[in-house]
Amino acid sequence: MTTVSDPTRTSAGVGVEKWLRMYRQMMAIRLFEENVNELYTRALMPGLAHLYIGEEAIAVGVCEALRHDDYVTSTHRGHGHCLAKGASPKLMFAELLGKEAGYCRGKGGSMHIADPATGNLGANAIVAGSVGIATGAALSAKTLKTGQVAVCFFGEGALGQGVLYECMNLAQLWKLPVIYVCENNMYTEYTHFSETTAGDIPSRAAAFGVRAETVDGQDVRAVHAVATDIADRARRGEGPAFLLCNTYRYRGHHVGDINREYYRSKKEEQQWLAESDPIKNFAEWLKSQKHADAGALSTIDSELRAEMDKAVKFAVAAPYPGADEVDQDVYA
Amino acid sequence: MTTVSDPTRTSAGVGVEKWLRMYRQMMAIRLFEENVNELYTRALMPGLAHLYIGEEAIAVGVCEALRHDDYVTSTHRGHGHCLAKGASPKLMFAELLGKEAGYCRGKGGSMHIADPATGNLGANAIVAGSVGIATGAALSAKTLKTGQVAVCFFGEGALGQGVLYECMNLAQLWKLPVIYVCENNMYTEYTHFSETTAGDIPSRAAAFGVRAETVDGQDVRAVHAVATDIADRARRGEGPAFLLCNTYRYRGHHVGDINREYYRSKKEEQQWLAESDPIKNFAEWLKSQKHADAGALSTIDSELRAEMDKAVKFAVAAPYPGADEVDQDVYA
Amino acid sequence: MPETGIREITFAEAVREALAEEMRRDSRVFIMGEDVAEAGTPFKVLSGLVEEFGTSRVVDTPISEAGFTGVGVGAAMTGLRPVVDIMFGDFITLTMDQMANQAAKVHYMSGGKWNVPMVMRTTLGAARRSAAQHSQSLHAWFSHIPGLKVVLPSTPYDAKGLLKSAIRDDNPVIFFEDKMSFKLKGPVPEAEYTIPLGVADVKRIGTDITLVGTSSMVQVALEAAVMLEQAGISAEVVDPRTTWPLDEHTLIESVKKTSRAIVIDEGYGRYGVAAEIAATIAEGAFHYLDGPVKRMGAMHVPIPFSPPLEDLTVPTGKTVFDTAMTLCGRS
Amino acid sequence: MPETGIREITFAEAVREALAEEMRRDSRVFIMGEDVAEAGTPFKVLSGLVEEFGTSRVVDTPISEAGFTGVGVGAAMTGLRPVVDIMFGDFITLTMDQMANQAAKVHYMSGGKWNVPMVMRTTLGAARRSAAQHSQSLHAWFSHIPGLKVVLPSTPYDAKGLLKSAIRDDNPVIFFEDKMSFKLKGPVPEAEYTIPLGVADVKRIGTDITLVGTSSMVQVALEAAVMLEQAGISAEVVDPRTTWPLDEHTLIESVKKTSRAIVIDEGYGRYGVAAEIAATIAEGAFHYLDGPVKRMGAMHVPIPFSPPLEDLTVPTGKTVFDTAMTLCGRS
Ligand SMILES: Cc1ncc(C[n+]2csc(CCOP(=O)(O)OP(=O)(O)O)c2C)c(N)n1
Ligand SMILES: Cc1ncc(C[n+]2csc(CCOP(=O)(O)OP(=O)(O)O)c2C)c(N)n1
Ligand SMILES: [Mg+2]
Ligand SMILES: [Mg+2]
Repeated sequence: MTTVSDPTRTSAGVGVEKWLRMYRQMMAIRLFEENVNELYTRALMPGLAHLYIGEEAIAVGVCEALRHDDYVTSTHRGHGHCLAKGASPKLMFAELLGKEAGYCRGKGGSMHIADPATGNLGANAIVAGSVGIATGAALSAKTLKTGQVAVCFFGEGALGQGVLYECMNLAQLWKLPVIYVCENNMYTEYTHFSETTAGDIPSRAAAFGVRAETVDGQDVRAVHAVATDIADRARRGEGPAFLLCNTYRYRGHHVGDINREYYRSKKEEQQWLAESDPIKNFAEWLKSQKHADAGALSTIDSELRAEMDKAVKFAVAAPYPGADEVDQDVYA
Repeated sequence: MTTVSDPTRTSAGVGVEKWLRMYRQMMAIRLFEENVNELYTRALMPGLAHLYIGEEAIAVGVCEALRHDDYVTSTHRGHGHCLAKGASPKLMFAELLGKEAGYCRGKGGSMHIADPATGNLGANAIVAGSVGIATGAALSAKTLKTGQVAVCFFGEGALGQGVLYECMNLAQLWKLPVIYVCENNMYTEYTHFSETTAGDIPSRAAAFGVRAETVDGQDVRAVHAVATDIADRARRGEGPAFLLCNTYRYRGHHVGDINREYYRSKKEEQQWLAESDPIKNFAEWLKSQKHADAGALSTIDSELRAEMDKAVKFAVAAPYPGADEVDQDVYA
Repeated sequence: MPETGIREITFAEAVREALAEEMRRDSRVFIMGEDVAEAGTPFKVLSGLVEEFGTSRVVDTPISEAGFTGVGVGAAMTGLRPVVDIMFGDFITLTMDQMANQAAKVHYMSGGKWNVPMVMRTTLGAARRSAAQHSQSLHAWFSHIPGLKVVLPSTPYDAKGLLKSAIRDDNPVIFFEDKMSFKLKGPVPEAEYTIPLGVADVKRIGTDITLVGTSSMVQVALEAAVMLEQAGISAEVVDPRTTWPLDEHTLIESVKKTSRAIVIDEGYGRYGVAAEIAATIAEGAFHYLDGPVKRMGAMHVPIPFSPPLEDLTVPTGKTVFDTAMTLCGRS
Repeated sequence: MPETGIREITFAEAVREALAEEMRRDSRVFIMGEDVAEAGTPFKVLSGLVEEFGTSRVVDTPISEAGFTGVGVGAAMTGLRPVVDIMFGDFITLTMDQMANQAAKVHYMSGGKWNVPMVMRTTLGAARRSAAQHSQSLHAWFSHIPGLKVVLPSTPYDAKGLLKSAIRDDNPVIFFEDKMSFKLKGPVPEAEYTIPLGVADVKRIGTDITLVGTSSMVQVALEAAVMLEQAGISAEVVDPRTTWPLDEHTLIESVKKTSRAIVIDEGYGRYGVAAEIAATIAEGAFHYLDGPVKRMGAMHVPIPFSPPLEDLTVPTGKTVFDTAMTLCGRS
């Protein structure tokens, strides 16, 4: 029941246009996050932010396998999922700065971006906090026969939370169209996952009868291929799936986590950066396949840079919500 | 990692005396429970009681593999576990009737019998509520190097609770001497377990690296053999185990659950009674092996009947706790 | 309050009728919980619903309170209207993250974009010899959390009208049913009606003292009122019906009239619902009070199994009567 | 209260010192939680402990709050004295069954036979721009449950002395640390001392009004007291230090003297800790009160992320001052 995805099926049926959109999306996330880091460093951003840099292939590979109206739930490390599902950087930056123009009128912040228009049920600051929500959305999709799928993104830290197993059991019993995407970036805050995770990860899902797959999370083509398979399968009513994506966060747990040597070596970091950068490797592949030349890619990069600049400026200039907002929207 | 126990190893190293003690213990549980039913029917027992009749081989097979100072935790269906671990019927009946002489001064009742003298950490009325407690007791045993093992008994309904998976993960990471005994009597209250349990039960433990075994829960010899193995293994520091015991409760979910046909057939019940009674089958085996003749067994039965009668009389006559007890022992 | 002379049904029947009517009216409404379908719950409150609505709308779950409550939250956000059944109120302990961190906050955190129109039905109340883990009244926890609404019906009439409103409400609403009230009979009209959340009900008019009772304690307050009447004291009994929203106005006005108040709630007495209501009254009717607002609740002990002990832990007509007599300077 | 002129350390250092001393004194004491070892928690409160005591006594856990809290309960029953670390107070939602149904009840349900000598350390407090799921002060929930004790230290001195008592206590004790107080400095003697649970501390003596502050709100009350002094009003600041056991006597005596009281607590204002304390004072000092007991707490909203909004949700020196002025008839 638990399988490692077959790398040969990664390219079937995907055209150049889609490959380039994936490249653009991954680069958008990268640049968005670099701007977040910059905003934080310039003390313009309140609170914390958890950067997704290094993990872009997962959000993009999965979300490009989804319909616009499919649901996603996300985590404290959520910017990548939001963007990959179609969120606007402008409204995201505004939210990160606590501005009224933000997705949540500034009330949610980095860890709670939500957007019905892109099927985003919300990022969640409770580890595994959105597992129930995603599973419930899948129940709605099945009951209302909408053909939607719900994707629940989470870090491997969520494997520690019992509610994940409760929900996988329910999802498999009821054959719900939900996909649990586990982003194993090897650390839960400052602790290596091997210290907190016994046994075999995909077997934990397979034991519930949930289809379990493992994929190289740095390879957007591989992620996309398996995500497409399991999303289609879920849509056909064949039940939930669990997708383990092996990855690495290039930066600290949050923007302020600078001295990391007590929990992971510089050498380890550098090796991932050098060998497994999902964007660099994908760009190489695009070029090797003549899908794009260096110039075309750098045009995309420049366009994105300009877009991010504009978006940051918009957010910085935007006003805070008025004081009377504070007790609005407590109840519907 | 998940194995079905080998029936040939069931008799190794167990002498006649121990076989007869097991018989006595199983019969004691059976007779205790019949008295509970009687007390309930005569409206002498407050609240509810959940009878263990039909499942005696599990408690006895497991507890006879334990040291006197090993820990157990139990459930709402807990009388069998308490007795098998050495509790006195007298003090148990007194507890069931809410009397001061009871194990918990009448404050706990049927679902909360606890007894440090027999290593009984307490029955628990929250499904899976004692999983953490048993695992914690194993942590103490390991830390304090006492050589003790902790056994956590629960019904298959507890497989729905996430805390079980959280604790199995911890136990395996820390190689704790804890044994999770799942008594699959096929029903959680009024629902067949197949409606609530996806996938494969022992695989759920094995996925965490926990040693998983499956055994015929109606065969006290088989239960005892595998329990001995995994208890010894745990004591040696080789880690936790999960033991799936397939069994059947002969009576209702609780004493008042009389009309059961809407959730299980009379035929099913009769088949289990006829073919798989753990006491009857064990008695046959004892006789076939010439470990005991019918007379010897019926002497045991009569002794137990007399003991239960006395115990019931003691409990019925015992006084209730005084009113000033009500707010004592809230804090230590 | 219902007119008299109409059909009488039990509290359990009123709950069932509310559910059935709302499920007929709105195909998005469904029930989910342990043993809710063929068994109709251990209390048999839901008997018959699965026969009418089928197992896709009356859904048995595994014993996974956190998991299926979370599923309820997600389903509510995406077009369904779940009624999540938590068999005993003691088991809400397992759902607190889903309720307090998720359900309660989704609307606000999303800037008003997502709603969670879900109901959690559960129980409260001791006195069934069920011991400490099956006897609690934990509604204070939910009442404390902004974003949640909490309903405590005390009569069949209120149960039906409030449950229908709860199901139609676009917020997470927790509906606590007193286990001992399931067999209580009372008038319930056949015609459709709803009762708005946040409106207290004066269950008995009086002039000398206000007895504020919630849920199970409304009947206790009414019993005490009868005893007080015989002693020449006229007690008003006010039932807030919902702890949030809380109808402060009705409570305060009653006490302004009577000058004396006792708040009676079956939750643990310390840091419970009665404290908030008492503090609200003490503040709002300060200049009218002839004596301190008294609070009565469950003793600050885990509920004991032993019948004579359990019976000491919960306020009774007699203990309320005694407290009222003292407060009125009559003993 | 400590003498002045002694060494000053931070609140975080005081907590760490208490733990280190108790771990040296008693080999059964150990710490368990997420990122407690090498990381010393995200707040760095435990930095250095793993170096002294090793990873078998400062134990990193998976993200399994319910599971490892339960393990703590079992370990406490069987000879160890766990200190369970829950990183943010918002995550106690996941432990409520272990705490309220297990830890709190084991002693009573077993007729006094088993004890649960365990401490849960966690945080409270907003104002860190951490949004709704990382800013709550949920101590009211635990305060409501018989069998638990709840400690709310407000100064380095109290933190150290109370934590040592909590660890030596044979009951489950929850110890809430205000995240914003970790850097607060104050005098802490080098010599060993403990502070008993259940004894309030008068943080400032006054005659005109009593400000009861808990945890983070003690400093706020002290700020308000300074402002009030300038307006000619002498405020007494009383810190209960533990919500259970609650030192009713000290609270009531203070208000009998001052005739006015405001209770300030950072939990949600509705059905919170302030309600119990206010109701207790309103009852105990009824005949001495010149005006209603006022309550101030977090607004009844999920804590918003946006800084200008978040700042509105928590009482400040200024808002307490304003409330006090009104209560004293000065505005
Ligand atoms: C229930 C809960 N416990 C603890 C935390 C604190 N916390 C925030 S992120 C984090 C680590 C999460 O690790 P992982 O799930 O692997 O995600 P990653 O940060 O690696 O993307 C922890 C422990 C939390 N937010 N929620
Ligand atoms: C957390 C929790 N949820 C629900 C219940 C109500 N309940 C009591 S026993 C039971 C069924 C348990 O089934 P199982 O674990 O298989 O044990 P069995 O009764 O079959 O021995 C349920 C749902 C409970 N006690 N605790
Ligand atoms: Mg991670
Ligand atoms: Mg069962």
